[in-house]
Amino acid sequence: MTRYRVAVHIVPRRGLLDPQGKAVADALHTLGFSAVTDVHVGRHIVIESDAADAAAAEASVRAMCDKLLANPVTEDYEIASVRTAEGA
Amino acid sequence: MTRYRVAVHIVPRRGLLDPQGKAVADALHTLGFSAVTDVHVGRHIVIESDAADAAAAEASVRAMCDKLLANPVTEDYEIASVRTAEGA
Amino acid sequence: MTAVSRPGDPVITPALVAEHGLTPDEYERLINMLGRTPTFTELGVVSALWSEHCSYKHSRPVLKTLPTTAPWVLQGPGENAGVISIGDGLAVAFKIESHNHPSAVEPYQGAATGVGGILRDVFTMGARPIAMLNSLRFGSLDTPRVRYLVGGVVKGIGDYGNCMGVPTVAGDVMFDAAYEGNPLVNAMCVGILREDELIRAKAEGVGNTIMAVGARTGRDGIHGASFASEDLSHENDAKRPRVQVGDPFTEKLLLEATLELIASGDCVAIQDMGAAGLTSSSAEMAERGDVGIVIDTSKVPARETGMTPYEILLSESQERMLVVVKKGREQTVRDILTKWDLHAAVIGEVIAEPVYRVVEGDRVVAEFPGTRLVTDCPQYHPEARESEAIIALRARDVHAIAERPEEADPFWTLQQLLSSPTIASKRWIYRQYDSTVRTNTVIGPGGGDAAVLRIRGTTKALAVKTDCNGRYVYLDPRVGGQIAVAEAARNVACVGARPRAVTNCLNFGNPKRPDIFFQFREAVGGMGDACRALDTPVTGGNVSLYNESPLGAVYPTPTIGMVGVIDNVAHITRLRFTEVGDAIVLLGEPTNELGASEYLSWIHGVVAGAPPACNLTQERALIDALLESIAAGHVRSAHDCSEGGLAVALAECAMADTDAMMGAEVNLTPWAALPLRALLFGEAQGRVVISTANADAVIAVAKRFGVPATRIGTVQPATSGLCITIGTRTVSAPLAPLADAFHEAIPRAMRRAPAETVSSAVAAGATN
Amino acid sequence: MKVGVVRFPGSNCDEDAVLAVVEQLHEEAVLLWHKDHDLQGSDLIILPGGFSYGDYLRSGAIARFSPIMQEVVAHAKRGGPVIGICNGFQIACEAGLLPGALLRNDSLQFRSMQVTIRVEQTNSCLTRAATKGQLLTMPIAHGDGRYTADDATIARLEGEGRVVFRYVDATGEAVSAANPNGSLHNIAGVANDAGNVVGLMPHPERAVDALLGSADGRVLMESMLVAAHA
Ligand SMILES: Nc1ncnc2c1ncn2[C@@H]1O[C@H](COP(=O)(O)OP(=O)(O)O)[C@@H](O)[C@H]1O
Ligand SMILES: [Mg+2]
Repeated sequence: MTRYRVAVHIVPRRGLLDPQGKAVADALHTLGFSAVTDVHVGRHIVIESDAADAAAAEASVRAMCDKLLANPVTEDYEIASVRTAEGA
Repeated sequence: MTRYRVAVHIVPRRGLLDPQGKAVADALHTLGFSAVTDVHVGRHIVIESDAADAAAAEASVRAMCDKLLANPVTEDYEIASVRTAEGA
Repeated sequence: MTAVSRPGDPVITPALVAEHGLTPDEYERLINMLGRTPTFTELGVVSALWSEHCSYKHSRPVLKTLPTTAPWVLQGPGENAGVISIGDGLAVAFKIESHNHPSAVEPYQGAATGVGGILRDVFTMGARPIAMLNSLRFGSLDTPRVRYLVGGVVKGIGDYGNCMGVPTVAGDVMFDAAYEGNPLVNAMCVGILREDELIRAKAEGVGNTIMAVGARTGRDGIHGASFASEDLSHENDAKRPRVQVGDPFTEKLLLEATLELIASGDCVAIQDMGAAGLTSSSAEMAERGDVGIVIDTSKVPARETGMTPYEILLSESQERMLVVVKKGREQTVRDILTKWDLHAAVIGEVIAEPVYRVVEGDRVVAEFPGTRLVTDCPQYHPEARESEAIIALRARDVHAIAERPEEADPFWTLQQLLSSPTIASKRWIYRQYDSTVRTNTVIGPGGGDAAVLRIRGTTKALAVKTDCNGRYVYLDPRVGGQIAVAEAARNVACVGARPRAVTNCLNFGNPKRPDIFFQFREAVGGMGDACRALDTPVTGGNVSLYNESPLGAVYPTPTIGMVGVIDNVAHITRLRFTEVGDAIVLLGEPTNELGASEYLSWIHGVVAGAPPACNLTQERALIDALLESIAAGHVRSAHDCSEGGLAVALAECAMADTDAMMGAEVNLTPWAALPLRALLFGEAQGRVVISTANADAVIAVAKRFGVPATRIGTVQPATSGLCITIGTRTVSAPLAPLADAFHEAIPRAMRRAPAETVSSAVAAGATN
Repeated sequence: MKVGVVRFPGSNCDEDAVLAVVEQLHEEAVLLWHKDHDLQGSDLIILPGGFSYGDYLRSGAIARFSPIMQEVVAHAKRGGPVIGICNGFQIACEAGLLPGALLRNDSLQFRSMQVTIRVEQTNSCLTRAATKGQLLTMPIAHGDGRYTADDATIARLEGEGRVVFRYVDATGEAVSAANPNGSLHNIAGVANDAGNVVGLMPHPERAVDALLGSADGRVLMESMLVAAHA
């Protein structure tokens, strides 16, 4: 078993209203970042987990997303990275 | 000018109590994901912005983080990726 | 002019018509109305307007039987909200609405947007929202899915109301397997306004401008209204993208902007774009004003590119309003909206020609003749027949059910009942709701039988509460409908208020089933009986049908939202005992009734028997007597007997407030002849437990009104616990285990649910 | 005295603060618009509760960039009294007027309830009329109230007596059961080094009328008077 660190991005589904993203975009404009055209705010979840190999680690995190971490009605997720945890 | 999509991770500073991470870890254990050893929950912000080149896009998002997106008292940030936005 | 298809519009086929929820007969009717085949856009418009949610096609004739007038009613049913006068030039606007199906699919957003919608209904009347209530029904807390729903719904209600700065002050919650697949989420809003600032949603004045204000229109929730008019079956999984996301921050801005707009005098009418969005708001405003209307969808500010007229008309994007503005005053409106960082766009005009016309630039995409698009919908008079199974359930002799051995100790039963989630303290829920913002909350959740809000600048206060025991309605719809109103009125009277008017949310199953329509007709009949007897007219409400899951229909649940007025804040009365030595007096009398009780359901798993009888004359007398005693200053506390009966009511008076518990010594010997369980846990109606320093005076007042009144005990220090004597038998128990059962039942159940609830807790955005 | 209450988009305790000052202290109060640069001659500024900008990114994060905040910060630098209540406390922290930050409650739930707080010092502009050790009951209503700062900052606050209020139980003990949100050291309110800026999560403006359950907030409101005249 190796310890893996898997990062997941969970983002509001396209087409649904993203009030957070809108508020941040507006604030950035007010602050003078006028080149900003769009902002989306989601969650970045890092899971440390023991698994036989990277593929198994990723598969188990996908299962976690399906079951718990992402709201299937309003959110999409993607696995951002799978790394061995340093010092593990 | 090119349109870039810059992703930022904003994470609670290590050492601070992370009740969200803990709640997610507990929930995953309850669901039977017993191999999970640690969870951290942060924000994943995607900013679409026009810039002369990737370096400029990144620099401007760093400025946004310093000014607004991350709380220097409790959070750290890192630029996760800088890509040209498709279709832009 | 005639409407033409847009390039790319689907061809109208029988399958497409069916997909839009129109029956062949209804489609015929549409063709006759138009004199031609509809365009795709027209089909969309009609499918929304003729959905049950918008058209009341199955319910309207029954609703017409409800009493709706009284000298104090300023606005009855038919507007965004009902309005009553409370004197001093002030009026109260209030309404309740369901968001059951959206909440079943996505509890957090479903409940949140339900709150947002009902808030808009109230502030579009020109009223400042001052209180929110919520009436919730879930399946058993033993199921993970139910715990997930509870967590999400409560958080959704809290986050929206909290952000709006409107206190959530009262509600009611019941748990029963009947709601397993189809929870009920009803939200009520109460607002206050000056009578002369009342504004209605009636498009008037040919040439006036129609503007869309608030948030932009996106593709969310398209066809939500027809969605609300279907059974919740597995197929709904495919309909998930219909969920809408609420933005309470934008709504807060919209609230402030709207009230400023109304004060400016530049707008004629305002309506929320709620169910069926722009379609229903514009059609309803045109109809009320008996005028024509033209709308250009290309001018509606869109959140996404390439939206079709069909999508724009049917989108249920939240936090939007339709405003009719006096011609020439458009800029004032824009200025006010801009001040609040919101959009306002001219999208149409009030016209003389009696027609409902939608254009996209130069092209007419929908055109309906006449101004009665909404009421010219089909009307149905479905068959009504009571189910044989329910007749049999009602007839069952529940007294024959043997006691469980543990019941030899009545405190065992009492403790069990106090830990039934339906009876247990709802603090786990309401401590997530800001109940004190706006600094008017005199009694918040848990402190009294109803919530009480003072009215600044007067000596008055308002009392508000929601109620409905669906199990009663299930077993006897007429009596159940009566009791729902009577209990809400009693609760409001217990805090010292004269019940004044009712809003209602009728949550039923599929009306095309004769047994369901029977429930509907009878329950509404019962409500009407009670509203007449108690002088509390119905000023509005909402019908939510098709509350069914593969497991069957929910209990018929006609939720009542009651509003009462307290003339003097000095009369405000709480439920807990306060002074050692006070007499405990029971108004009303125990009976030998056990049917439909929480006792049978929770202790024996039985839902059967006839619900307790409801004598409306007695209920009226009880309220009158109680209010007179309160006004005379005789009453220190008042609490009605509802689920769990007299024993539960007494226990609640003793330990509902953990910071100030009081003991009680009670003697029920006068009713020693009754079976013990009926005496303690039977749910006989028309009863209130009060504490008083002047029992003789209270009893004298009661006698004058013909209300039975008996001194049944004395308030004791907390250390004495609860002690009940019946004839020669005395049982007693310390308060701590009772309090633990009552206060910890729901937290304990929810603690078993980290997995299911955590994602909503972690996910939600604004939380402050 | 003239009290200025800032109205940010999403503020919702702004009117409550004005009414508390006007009805209970019989002093003048004005709403200050976030887009303005004008404090309208206010002697004391209240940053009220609510959800400024929806609190969508972090509570208080966006509000601190409002034009009016430049003036509020300048007023504070001049020694003028500033009170941040609930969302106002969060804004004051984000704006650097106060140290630390307010994070999600440890329960991950919004908490609306009465709490008891203990007055820890009487040098601040919000506690001059109170007595040290005094117990006050008032409502809280927040989701992000967990006061957090690094160890050095906490040590400095404690050492310099800048912890103004602590959550305590009915007997006055700062036990963890009395802590509604997981704040370090049960901290409910802190002051800046000069004592002219105070932030707290509980709502004194909701506790000025016994009819509503507590008038314990009055002593804090009265302290504001003293401070404004000083
Ligand atoms: N969903 C809710 N939201 C807010 N308050 C609630 C809710 N459910 C119940 N309460 C409050 O809890 C208390 C008890 O409610 P309930 O059991 O319905 O009382 P009763 O049996 O007297 O009608 C009341 O103060 C009520 O307003
Ligand atoms: Mg009651």
